[in-house]
Amino acid sequence: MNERLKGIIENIGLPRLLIASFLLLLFIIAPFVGVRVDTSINDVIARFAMNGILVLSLFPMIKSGCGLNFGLQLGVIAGLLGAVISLEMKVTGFAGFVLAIIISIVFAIIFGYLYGLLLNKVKGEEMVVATYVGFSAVSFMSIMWLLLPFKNPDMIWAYGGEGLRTTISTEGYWHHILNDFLSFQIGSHITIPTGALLFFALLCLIVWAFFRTKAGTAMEAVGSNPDYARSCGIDVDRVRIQSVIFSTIIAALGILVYQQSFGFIQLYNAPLMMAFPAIAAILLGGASVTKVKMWNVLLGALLFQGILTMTPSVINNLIKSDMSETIRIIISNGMIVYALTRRMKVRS
Amino acid sequence: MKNQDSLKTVNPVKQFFINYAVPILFIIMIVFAAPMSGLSPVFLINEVMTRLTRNSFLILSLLIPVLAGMGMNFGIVMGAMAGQIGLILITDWQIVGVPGILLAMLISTPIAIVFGYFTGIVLNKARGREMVTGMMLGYFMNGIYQLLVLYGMGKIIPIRDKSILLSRGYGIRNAISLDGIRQSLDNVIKLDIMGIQIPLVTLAVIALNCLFIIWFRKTKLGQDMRTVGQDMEVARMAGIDVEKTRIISIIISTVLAAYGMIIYLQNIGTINTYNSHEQIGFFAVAALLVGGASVSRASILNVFIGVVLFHTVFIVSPRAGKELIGSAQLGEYFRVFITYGVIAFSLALYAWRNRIEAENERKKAMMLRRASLQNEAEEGGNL
Amino acid sequence: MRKFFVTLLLILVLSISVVAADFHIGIVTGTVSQSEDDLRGAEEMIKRYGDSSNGGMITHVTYPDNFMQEQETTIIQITALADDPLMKAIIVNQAVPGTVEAFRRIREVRPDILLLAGSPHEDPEMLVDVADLTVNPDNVARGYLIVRAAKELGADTFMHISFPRHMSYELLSRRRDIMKEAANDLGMKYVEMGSPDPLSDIGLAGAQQFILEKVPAWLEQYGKNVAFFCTNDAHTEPLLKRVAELGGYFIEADLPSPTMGYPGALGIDFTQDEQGDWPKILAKVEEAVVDAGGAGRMGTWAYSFGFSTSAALAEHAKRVLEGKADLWNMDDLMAAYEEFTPGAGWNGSYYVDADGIERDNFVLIYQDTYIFGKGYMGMTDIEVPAKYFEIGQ
Amino acid sequence: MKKKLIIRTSLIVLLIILGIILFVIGKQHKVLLDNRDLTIDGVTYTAEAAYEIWVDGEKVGRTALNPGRRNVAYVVGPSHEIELREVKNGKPTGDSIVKKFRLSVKQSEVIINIPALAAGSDSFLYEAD
Repeated sequence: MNERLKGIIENIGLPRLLIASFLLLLFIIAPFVGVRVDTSINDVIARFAMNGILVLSLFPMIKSGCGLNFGLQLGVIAGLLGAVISLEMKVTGFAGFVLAIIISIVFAIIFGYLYGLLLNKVKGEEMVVATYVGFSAVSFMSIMWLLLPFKNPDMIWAYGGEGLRTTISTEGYWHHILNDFLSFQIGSHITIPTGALLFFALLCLIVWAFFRTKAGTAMEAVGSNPDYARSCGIDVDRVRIQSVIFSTIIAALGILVYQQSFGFIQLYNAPLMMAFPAIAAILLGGASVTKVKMWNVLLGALLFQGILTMTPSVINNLIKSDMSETIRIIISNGMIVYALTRRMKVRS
Repeated sequence: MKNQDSLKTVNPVKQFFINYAVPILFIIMIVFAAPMSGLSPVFLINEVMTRLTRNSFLILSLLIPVLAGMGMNFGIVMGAMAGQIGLILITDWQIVGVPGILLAMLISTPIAIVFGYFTGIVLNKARGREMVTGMMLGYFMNGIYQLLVLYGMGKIIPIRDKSILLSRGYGIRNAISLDGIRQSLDNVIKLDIMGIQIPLVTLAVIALNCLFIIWFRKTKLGQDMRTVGQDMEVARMAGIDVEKTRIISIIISTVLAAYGMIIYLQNIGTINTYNSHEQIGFFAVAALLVGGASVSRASILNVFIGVVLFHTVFIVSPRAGKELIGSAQLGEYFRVFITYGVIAFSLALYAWRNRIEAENERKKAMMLRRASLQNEAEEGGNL
Repeated sequence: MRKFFVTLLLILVLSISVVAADFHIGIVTGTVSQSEDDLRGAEEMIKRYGDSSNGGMITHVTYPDNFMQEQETTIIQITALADDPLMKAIIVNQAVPGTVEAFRRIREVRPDILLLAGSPHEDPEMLVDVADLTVNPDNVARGYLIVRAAKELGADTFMHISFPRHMSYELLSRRRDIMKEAANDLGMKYVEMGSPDPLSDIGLAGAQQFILEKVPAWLEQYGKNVAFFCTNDAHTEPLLKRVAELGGYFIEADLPSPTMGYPGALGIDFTQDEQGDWPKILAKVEEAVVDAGGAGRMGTWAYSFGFSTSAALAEHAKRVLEGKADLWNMDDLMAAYEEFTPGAGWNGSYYVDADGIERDNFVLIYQDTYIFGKGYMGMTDIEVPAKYFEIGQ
Repeated sequence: MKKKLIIRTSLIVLLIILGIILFVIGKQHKVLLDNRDLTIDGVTYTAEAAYEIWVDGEKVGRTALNPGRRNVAYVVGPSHEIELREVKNGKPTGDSIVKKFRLSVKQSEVIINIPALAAGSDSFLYEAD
């Protein structure tokens, strides 16, 4: 009995059990401190749909042994370019969103290819290099947002008349285009963003299916044992670049889904930190730097967004102080550190 | 003979450019940007001197973990926190001048040792990913620091000085003026040569740190660290306690970082209580890399070249960018882009260089083997 | 139209360069992504008096976006201005951390330069010792007046939204205490809400999202008559969006301006001739707010505080240097403000420090609150009870 | 092993002592100089004259301290010296009075009463509040 319990715990992982029970506890406390449970559930679902794809975007690169994608911002920038260009063309509604997706994918392929070339040169140091690549890309694009000749008055600065705003509303273009698709209400406060969830599910399915194909298994082989892969005649560098492009495309789609739900396109420094929550989520879900399963993505996104939604409101109402934010920082970064140290323990 | 020649095919000129690509790039940038910025030479030299005395100590604290093969220690952020706690306390007690600085260092030492020990343990568990883990650990500890300083001080740790305590009764204000110790180390003896201010004592302290590092490398412990850095398995077989050695290297680094932060802040004159330390790691690492160091090899010379080049670009690029593109804020974005871009570039270059070297090694080894086989064959033929 | 302006500007610049300015004024602001209005104020001054690199009077530089971590850069950007021998006045708006130290350094080498600061982030006590003149929104008076305005408009609950880093700012922390006290005195329920810090690991996006999804829940919990106040600019935009849609009150932002949050939140775009014209911008924003159903519930200051402070401090410094105004004369200062804000009511007082001394080089000012669809509230004529000035002292 | 322990302990003790020394010699005190009336132990000292004042050799204020006024000096460390000189019609007259005083670490803010000091009383120094 004890052995079996141990087995279950090992399978799910102690940290996930702890976090899940912590989250559960927050939900139990919530009604007593005046936080509505149904709106909280609604928020968690909405955030899950919004952020899930960004978390998923880490998947291919982990599989191919490129590590955690600290350069996620490149994909985000591709998505942002797609979004602002589609807005500039003033295509509204579903067509606008599709246009944004197409443009984003084109940019993501270009960025991903170059990024992949670079990462191939720095095998073993991918994560640190990627962090800096991400940061420098964001500041480079800050210059570009000001200089690129965008004209649509919805997007440019209110006063100066030149350069893009820090936040651009998607209202009137493709705001909630996915969220409202087939959406339905449960009770008075829970709205299920069916379209966004379906889109997320579709992407998960594509990724899952891809890793069942020959190309997918090759990618996995490159990640788990590059030497063996090479001896099997797989072009390791090429496969790695493919995985980076794949990741970058998903990240670009992820930010588009995020924006249609959020209602704003955020430029300049907004993408700077976007890699961290996604990485925290996937690690929280039980992935490691080299190993990942689909359920890690789903569970991680759910738990992380749950913590993010619940801690500020519940703890805030509980202790009536702004300290909740500090506690959140400790918990989420503590989880990342824990996850980074974990695998070595298993091996030794 | 022919074989011997082919062994030397690594072109020394090319090798030099590969090794020093980043410093060379920076020198070129400065040559173009400095005149464009419109700053007077005296101002520029003075400012570079300030940066040199302000930042060198902090960057020197990165050297020892590199020796132990742990890469760039982003965990110096925690040393910086320890230094700040020391400074907050002496400000509250109103201890001023050089004694104040020394007392702050004294207080920060045990805190830094504890932080360093903790960092060392965590990094031992995250072997092979020390840099990313160190970075994340910094974010994590930032939360703990906030908890301690914003909620603990005034409640648990008594703070009497009303000018640093928030009026709500607990928590330290977001900015603290270090009037009492401001530049007191720099001003003990200050030379003025043609308008250029040279703070001798601070420089002496930095020199002392350099001597310490040179001496330390020669000790038994320093040698052990080098062995651990080169090959952990070999070190273990030689009877070295690898884990302990690595922890010690991080502790030394953290303590030095605490002192470095105190020197840095006494020159700046104010503390941003919750943010001063956050980017210290990023900038220190950047400067060291710009100086031509790599993740596995960093010397004292790299530190000084790095500080001068990196900070000169920092000083001139916003203004040069402004002149170049014609807008003040574009100059600012340009500067940030340069900072991060250069780090990415130099890290990439380093990793790439390593691979080329490994490749060369492999070729060399193969050639040697082939040569020896040939020799054997020839000798065999002779017999 | 645009060409016309460019030619005009060119003529202006050329005519100035003939009689090159005999002194320079340096203006330091944030970038467009951090604080647009401050920067536009500086650009307005360049338009008026020319860029010093072309023989004009104004030198404009910016401090870094992540100014909290990069004090070094802020200091050098400010002190480098003093390297210009013609420099006679430096204006820093907003005076982010590092300003005090930069001022100290300039004082050491160039005691002749006038040092002016707007919206300081560092402690008032630190600035009064080094700056010649500091101007800040009167957070003490506003702490009472914002709550009072909310009450007058019909709100019964007041919610203060902030996070730890901001609450470590003395003046923000004190304003919170005043708001709490004022709400209790006026018979309103006071709610304190924590929110994610936009500069933390989840970033701007995460922080804004929190507001976006929580406002409906808060309105549900506390009823439609909640007045919201948030200390952070980034939180303002999503907050405005939700308040316009769903109800609640928003009296004014931390640093109020018609362009603060509204254009982004309501998707307002401005035509060429509206850009740079505050009354027209106000009218346009008003139209959008009324259309969105926010009439009588949402407000601002008619003229941007950041814009007018950048411009007015530079103008004031110029007049002082030319001998046309007295540095510490409140009327002269207000005259400079009115130059850029015709028709708006201002009121102000001096900062009183912890020892109870009135500091005449630290001015606290506020503009009349403008509620869309309703007009000016006349807040500048209301006497703030003395007790509020004593809170937190 | 035992030797190592002794060395370590004495090193720590040494560092703590060093800390205490630094604390004492680096402690800054706020010294308020009152040229005001004061009554101690039934004796009243009235402020009549203006004085030029030096604390540790540094002059306090640009002008002489007039009766009824207060000025402030910041000093560092335990032992200090104060020097007074009466000023009449803008010119220093009479001998200067020199007095040494010590401040303990606990006294962060003290008041020195000038009339009492000039009259030769030993109770011229007292803690503020």
